[in-house]
Amino acid sequence: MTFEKFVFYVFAAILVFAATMVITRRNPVHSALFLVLAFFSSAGIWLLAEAEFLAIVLILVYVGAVMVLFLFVVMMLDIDLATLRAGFIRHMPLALLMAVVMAVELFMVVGPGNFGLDKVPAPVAQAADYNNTESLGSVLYTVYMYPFEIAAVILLVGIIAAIGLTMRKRPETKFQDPSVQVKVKKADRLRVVKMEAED
Amino acid sequence: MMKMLRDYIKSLAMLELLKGMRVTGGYLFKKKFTVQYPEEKAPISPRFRGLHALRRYENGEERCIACKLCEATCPAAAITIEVAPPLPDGSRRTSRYDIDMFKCIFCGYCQEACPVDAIVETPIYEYHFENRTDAVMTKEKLLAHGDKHESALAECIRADGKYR
Amino acid sequence: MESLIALWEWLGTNLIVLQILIKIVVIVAPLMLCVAYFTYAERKLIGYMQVRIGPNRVGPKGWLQPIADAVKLMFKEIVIPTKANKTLFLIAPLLTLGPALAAWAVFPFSEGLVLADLNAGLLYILALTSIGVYGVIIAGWASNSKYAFLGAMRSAAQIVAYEIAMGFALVGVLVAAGSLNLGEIVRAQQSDAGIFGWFWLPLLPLFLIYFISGVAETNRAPFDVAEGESEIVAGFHVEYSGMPFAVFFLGEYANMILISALTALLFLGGWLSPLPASWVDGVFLLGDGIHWLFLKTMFTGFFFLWFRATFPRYRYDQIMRLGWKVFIPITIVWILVVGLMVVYQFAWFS
Amino acid sequence: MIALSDYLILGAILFSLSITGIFLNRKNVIILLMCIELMLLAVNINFIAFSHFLGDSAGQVFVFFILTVAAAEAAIGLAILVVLFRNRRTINVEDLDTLKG
Amino acid sequence: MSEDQTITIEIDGKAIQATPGQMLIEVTDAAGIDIPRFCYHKKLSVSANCRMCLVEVERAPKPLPACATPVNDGMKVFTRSPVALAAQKGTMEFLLINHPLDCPICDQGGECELQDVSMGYGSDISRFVEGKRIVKDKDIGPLITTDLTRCIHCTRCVRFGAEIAGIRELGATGRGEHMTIGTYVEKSVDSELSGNIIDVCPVGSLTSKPSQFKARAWELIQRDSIAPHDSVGSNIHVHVRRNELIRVHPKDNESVNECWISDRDRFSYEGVFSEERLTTPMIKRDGEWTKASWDEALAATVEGLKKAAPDLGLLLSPGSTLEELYLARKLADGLGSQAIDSRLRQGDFRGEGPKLPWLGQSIADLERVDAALVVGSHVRKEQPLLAHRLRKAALEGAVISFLNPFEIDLNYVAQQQVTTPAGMVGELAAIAKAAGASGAFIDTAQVGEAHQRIAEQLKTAKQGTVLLGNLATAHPDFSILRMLGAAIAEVCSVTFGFLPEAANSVGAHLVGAVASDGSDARSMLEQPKQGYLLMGVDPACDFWNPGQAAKAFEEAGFVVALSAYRSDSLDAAADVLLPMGLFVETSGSFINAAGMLQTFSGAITPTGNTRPGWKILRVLGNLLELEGFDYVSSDEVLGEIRQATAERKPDNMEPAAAGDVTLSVSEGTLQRIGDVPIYALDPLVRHAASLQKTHDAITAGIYINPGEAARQGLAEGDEAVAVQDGGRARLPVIIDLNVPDDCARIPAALAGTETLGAPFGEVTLEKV
Repeated sequence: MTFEKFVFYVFAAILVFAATMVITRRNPVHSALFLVLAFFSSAGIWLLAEAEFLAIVLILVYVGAVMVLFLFVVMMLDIDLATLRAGFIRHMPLALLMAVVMAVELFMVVGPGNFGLDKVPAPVAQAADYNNTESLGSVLYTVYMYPFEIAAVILLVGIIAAIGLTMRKRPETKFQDPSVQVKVKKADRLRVVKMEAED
Repeated sequence: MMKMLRDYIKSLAMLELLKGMRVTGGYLFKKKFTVQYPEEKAPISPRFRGLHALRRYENGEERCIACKLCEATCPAAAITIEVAPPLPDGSRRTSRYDIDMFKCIFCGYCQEACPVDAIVETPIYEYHFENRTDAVMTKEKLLAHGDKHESALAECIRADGKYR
Repeated sequence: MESLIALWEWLGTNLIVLQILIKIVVIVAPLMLCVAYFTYAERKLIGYMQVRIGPNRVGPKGWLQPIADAVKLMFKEIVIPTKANKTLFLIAPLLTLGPALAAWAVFPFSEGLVLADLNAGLLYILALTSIGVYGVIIAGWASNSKYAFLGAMRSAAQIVAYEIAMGFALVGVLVAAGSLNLGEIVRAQQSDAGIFGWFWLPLLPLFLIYFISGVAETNRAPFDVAEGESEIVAGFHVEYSGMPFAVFFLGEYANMILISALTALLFLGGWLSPLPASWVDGVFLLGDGIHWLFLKTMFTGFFFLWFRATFPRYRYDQIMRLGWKVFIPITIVWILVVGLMVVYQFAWFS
Repeated sequence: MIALSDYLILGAILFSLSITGIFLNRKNVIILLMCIELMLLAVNINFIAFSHFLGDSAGQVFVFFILTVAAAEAAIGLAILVVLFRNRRTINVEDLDTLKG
Repeated sequence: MSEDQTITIEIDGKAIQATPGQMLIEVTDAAGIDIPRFCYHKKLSVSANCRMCLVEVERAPKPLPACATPVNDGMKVFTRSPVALAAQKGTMEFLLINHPLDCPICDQGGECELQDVSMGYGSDISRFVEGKRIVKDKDIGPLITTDLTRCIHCTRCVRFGAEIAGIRELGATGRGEHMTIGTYVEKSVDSELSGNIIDVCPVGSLTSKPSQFKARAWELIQRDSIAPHDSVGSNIHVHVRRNELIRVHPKDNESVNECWISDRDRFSYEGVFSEERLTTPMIKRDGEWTKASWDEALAATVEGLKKAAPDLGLLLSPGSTLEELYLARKLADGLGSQAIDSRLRQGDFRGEGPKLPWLGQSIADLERVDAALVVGSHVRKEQPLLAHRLRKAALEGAVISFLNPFEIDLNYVAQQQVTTPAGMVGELAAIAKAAGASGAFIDTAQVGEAHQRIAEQLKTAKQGTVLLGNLATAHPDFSILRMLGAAIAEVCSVTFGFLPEAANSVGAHLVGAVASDGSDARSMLEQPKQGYLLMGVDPACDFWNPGQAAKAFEEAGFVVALSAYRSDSLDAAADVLLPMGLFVETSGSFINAAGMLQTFSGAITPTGNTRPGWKILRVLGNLLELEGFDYVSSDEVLGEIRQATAERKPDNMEPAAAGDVTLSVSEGTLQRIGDVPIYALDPLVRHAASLQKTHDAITAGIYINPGEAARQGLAEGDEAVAVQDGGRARLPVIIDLNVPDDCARIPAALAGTETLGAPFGEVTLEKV
């Protein structure tokens, strides 16, 4: 076994373990944290597949932003865990059956029989000056220009939708405008009046 | 309009913040006047209100007559006094005189109220406890402080005497 | 000397792991020392700004104070609250320190002096700094304390918000430099204009925003609502004591040094000499070198302390407003400006 | 050397696990969302693997888009969840059987 | 003076109505104008010797003392004019000349009239540099501390002694600076009202000895209560500091105690903190007393009571609260027993007796009588404040006659008929005959001159009264005395009344804590019951016949005692002891002699593990699973009592049918007079240490007159053994001129007399 393959198996094992924990942990916070672990290990696997840019973006976007949001929501909501867990055991056999059937079917399709090394040879390693980011960028801004623009629009729509959904207008709340506060000068608030002293 | 623009540019330029930083930056180079405490000590007033003490007369008799004026005047209710049964000579003394140092706010009212100058606040401010119960100054401890610091106390009283 | 170089090369060919480890130690050990003395510098400087003299008891002029603090913290009892999530409680400090140290892997200290010359170095750093928030969130949640949790929530929202501004500021840098490689970015600032050729001038708004966002990102004053002593005691690390607390501390200061060093690298020309290259070429210490980077880092780090000594804590809604409504629009506008400058080959980009 | 099938099998296992997760945690919207993320991850692994083995960057471009869309999806999903919880005090899927908000 | 005539005077510019003859200070006090004073006291005569109340009166050449200046129509008075203020300030300065600066160690400090007034009228520096006067303190007994250096010679205490207490015990000797207050020769102040001079004294010269140095005035929390001893029901203020009773003060109530209280009410609080307090429930197991928890003790009680019921006797102290007595009655009903009584010291239960015996009039009415016949009462020592009312009447000219088995000390002129206990019936019958009544005993009586005179006075009285006291109640022929008294009252058409013994004797009748079917206190002990419940009593002292009581309890299967104290006799008698709170530790009500219901609440939390009596009885009721014991507060109990007894009014009417009317005391032999001394009335006062050191706290002894002593061959200082009903007690012999021949006064309720029998009866003395 080569070093590369060893690393792959280690990452794969961690990934599968983390994914199992995600679906079985009682506490959603733990689930979310294990999902983070899953993203990390798949980022490692992506690195092995020479997709450096995407691996880092996966961490940046998923771990750094999306999962933080998940954790935020999970921690903030006062969720009744007991009722949500109800039926976990009851659904177990069916779920396992489904999973096994699915896995077996997929194995049959994607197994070494169809996609083994002998069928699909390992690619040649990229040249030393190959820049994954650069190559991806050049494709993205030429061939996939329109999809890229659409993705940007989708993100924008996502932002607006998320804000629109969660924004609560509270017309009755009082607040100060800090920018106005900052602009205030002494002369605006204090008037020094000179006057004759009275007896 | 112009004012708005001017304000906007001003706030972008963070002039106010820079002013603040100038102040602190300026103090970076000012002369420091820190007192190196255990070696150097700041002078204290003869009216300094530190650790409490109960004084005695020169013949060794306790001054405190258990009049409870200090207890009554104490704004923090830190003082607890119990009066002993009348002594054979008819005099009145405490059987218990506790100051709870956790409650005490060192206002000095007890000292003010005392008609016989028995309870005083000494200029002693360096003391410690190792035990929560030690924070309650009992009569024995207070008298011991008084005996120990009588000379310092006498000096304070002498120095402050003409203003009393 | 030559035998040492020979040994190094031998290690590189035969025991690469050991070589990497040695490299890591060579980076981390001085870094830890820097962290220790950064705390000392902070106490001393803030003391001076408040017209007092700061620590002066341990060792001559208090020089051994950080060591004493470290020893003290090491021997303190580690208190784990009942009902706290023990594993996460102990992992959390490591999650703050880890990314702060790992980021140095792609950091070029001088020409060619870098542990891993990654093409997407800037992206890597961005990814790692975004992970730092996990330490805070997990610490706050695992403590099972409402103060800690409130602190963590504040800090998480704050970090996520400022990360965007920070990321946009970096986009400006990489547009200007045309590379994600940190070494390339420094080299892009090399010109005959010396100090005026660096990116801080054309990217002045981005420079300021990056640095201020960095202050916010590290939860330093005046953005330290995550700790907010006056309202939520000590924020996410209320329940921490002893060594885990020390690790949080290390993480915070390592992050500050990292942000300072990155600012120096991205906007202040990294290891480049501030004098025009043609003047100082070959002159002892005036030419490019790691010492310039060190001085620049110290300079930017000084601002962290100066800010803390000067500004009162921001109110939370003001922080959010600043991040979302001021910094992000400005960065977006300035990215456009930088783009135009680059396209039309304006002054610095010719 | 790592074979393409290794990546694909890993993706398949991950996919099966996320299906199982959806079955097991059918009441908890948050875990359902996480399972969907996991599912997308499995798909992304496949894309990356194919892209790597076939030497075509189109797979990576797809992953890029999936990441984008998934991030937007997660944001909106969580926003809905928060609104839901705010109005109904529950995130139990079974309680969401009325049309009234 | 004619009440309807009013004049108008002007004080400080305000027109004020006044009655001619009023003193200026009375008018200003009524109008709320403050004039400083020391010697003036509304209950005492005017002496005008402190000069503090000087005010300016128009057209008067000098300032006049407001306390001694009668009002005149149209007079103009200025209390705050410069002249008046200068006069007051000058007086103050003179008063302070010799007053020591010892406020910090003075018990009066903080509530001192001199302090208060000097704050308002004193000057801040003293011009007096000469030596101050010092007066040696005098020891005037265990109740009052003197510090005569502080005295400002207001003579309030002197006037109190002369006018209120009726004994000139204190006086002023010397003149000018050498004037001192004191007893003329070194002796103690022994009046039973002596404590009031502490209140009367405006400075700290006379202060309470038991509470000396205990607390400062500002530390005390004042709570209202009712005195628990005699049937006056004096209103008192209980002063508490940190859950400790410091002192008791009178609370003004003109219709009850005016502004005085007796020493017994004032100093008995000391008994609350006696060493002998029972603080935890006790159970006797195999003759050994062991401490028990409340649960255990109550379980043992319930078991014992269930076993004994319904042959159960409840003997309750008449000093218990109304609520306690009512609950006890309810408990007895629930357990099917009718044997309940609180007339523990009554000697004779023949005849039905009045429904609800009481004083027959209001307490204030007593001072308005112009003739009174008091039968069998050492009234000064039994009801000091009622005696004070009678004295007031006597000083106004009323003729008060007494019929007693021994001559009593009186502080006014009165007629005293002294006879042997057996002779009392005959004497009373003679008075009845003289008054014109007829019936058994009366017709055969020998009427003498004195009887004629007494009868005449009663008959001619505009407002007269016949009162029966404790000695009469304890008399073995009480029913005959009662019948005779009622007959006299009827023919003379005067009020007939009783001087009830204890704080709640009237209340006990009201709530039915007295037996109605013959199983009274005396028969309950003569025919022992299976079980007894005792409340607030000490078997040695609180029963008519302690010897018999001890025997009865010994024979009983189960005795539970609710008691505040432990005592040897209680230890011997009881099987379970339940600690009960005293009057300051419980809430409750008393009905006084005049039928006035007064409620009080607890002043301190019960000592140790004790519980208020009503709570103990309530829990007992619950544990015995009886109906209607679910009270939350004593107010609820009181409400129920009010509802149940709304119809009942005090009633002294003697039922027509007289019962057995044979004399049970025979003449001729040596007879015992077993009065209850003032400080032996109830357990609380018996444990009040300072009172027990007073002159009135007599020790057990055989008090006989010299002639009788000679006949018995005894002399003062000898010891003799008194033998009564087989009980023997070795006691010292004390010569007492007040005791008639053929009688030996051996006071009851004192340690050493518990082996003897009833307070009246044959006794033989054996010389040791």
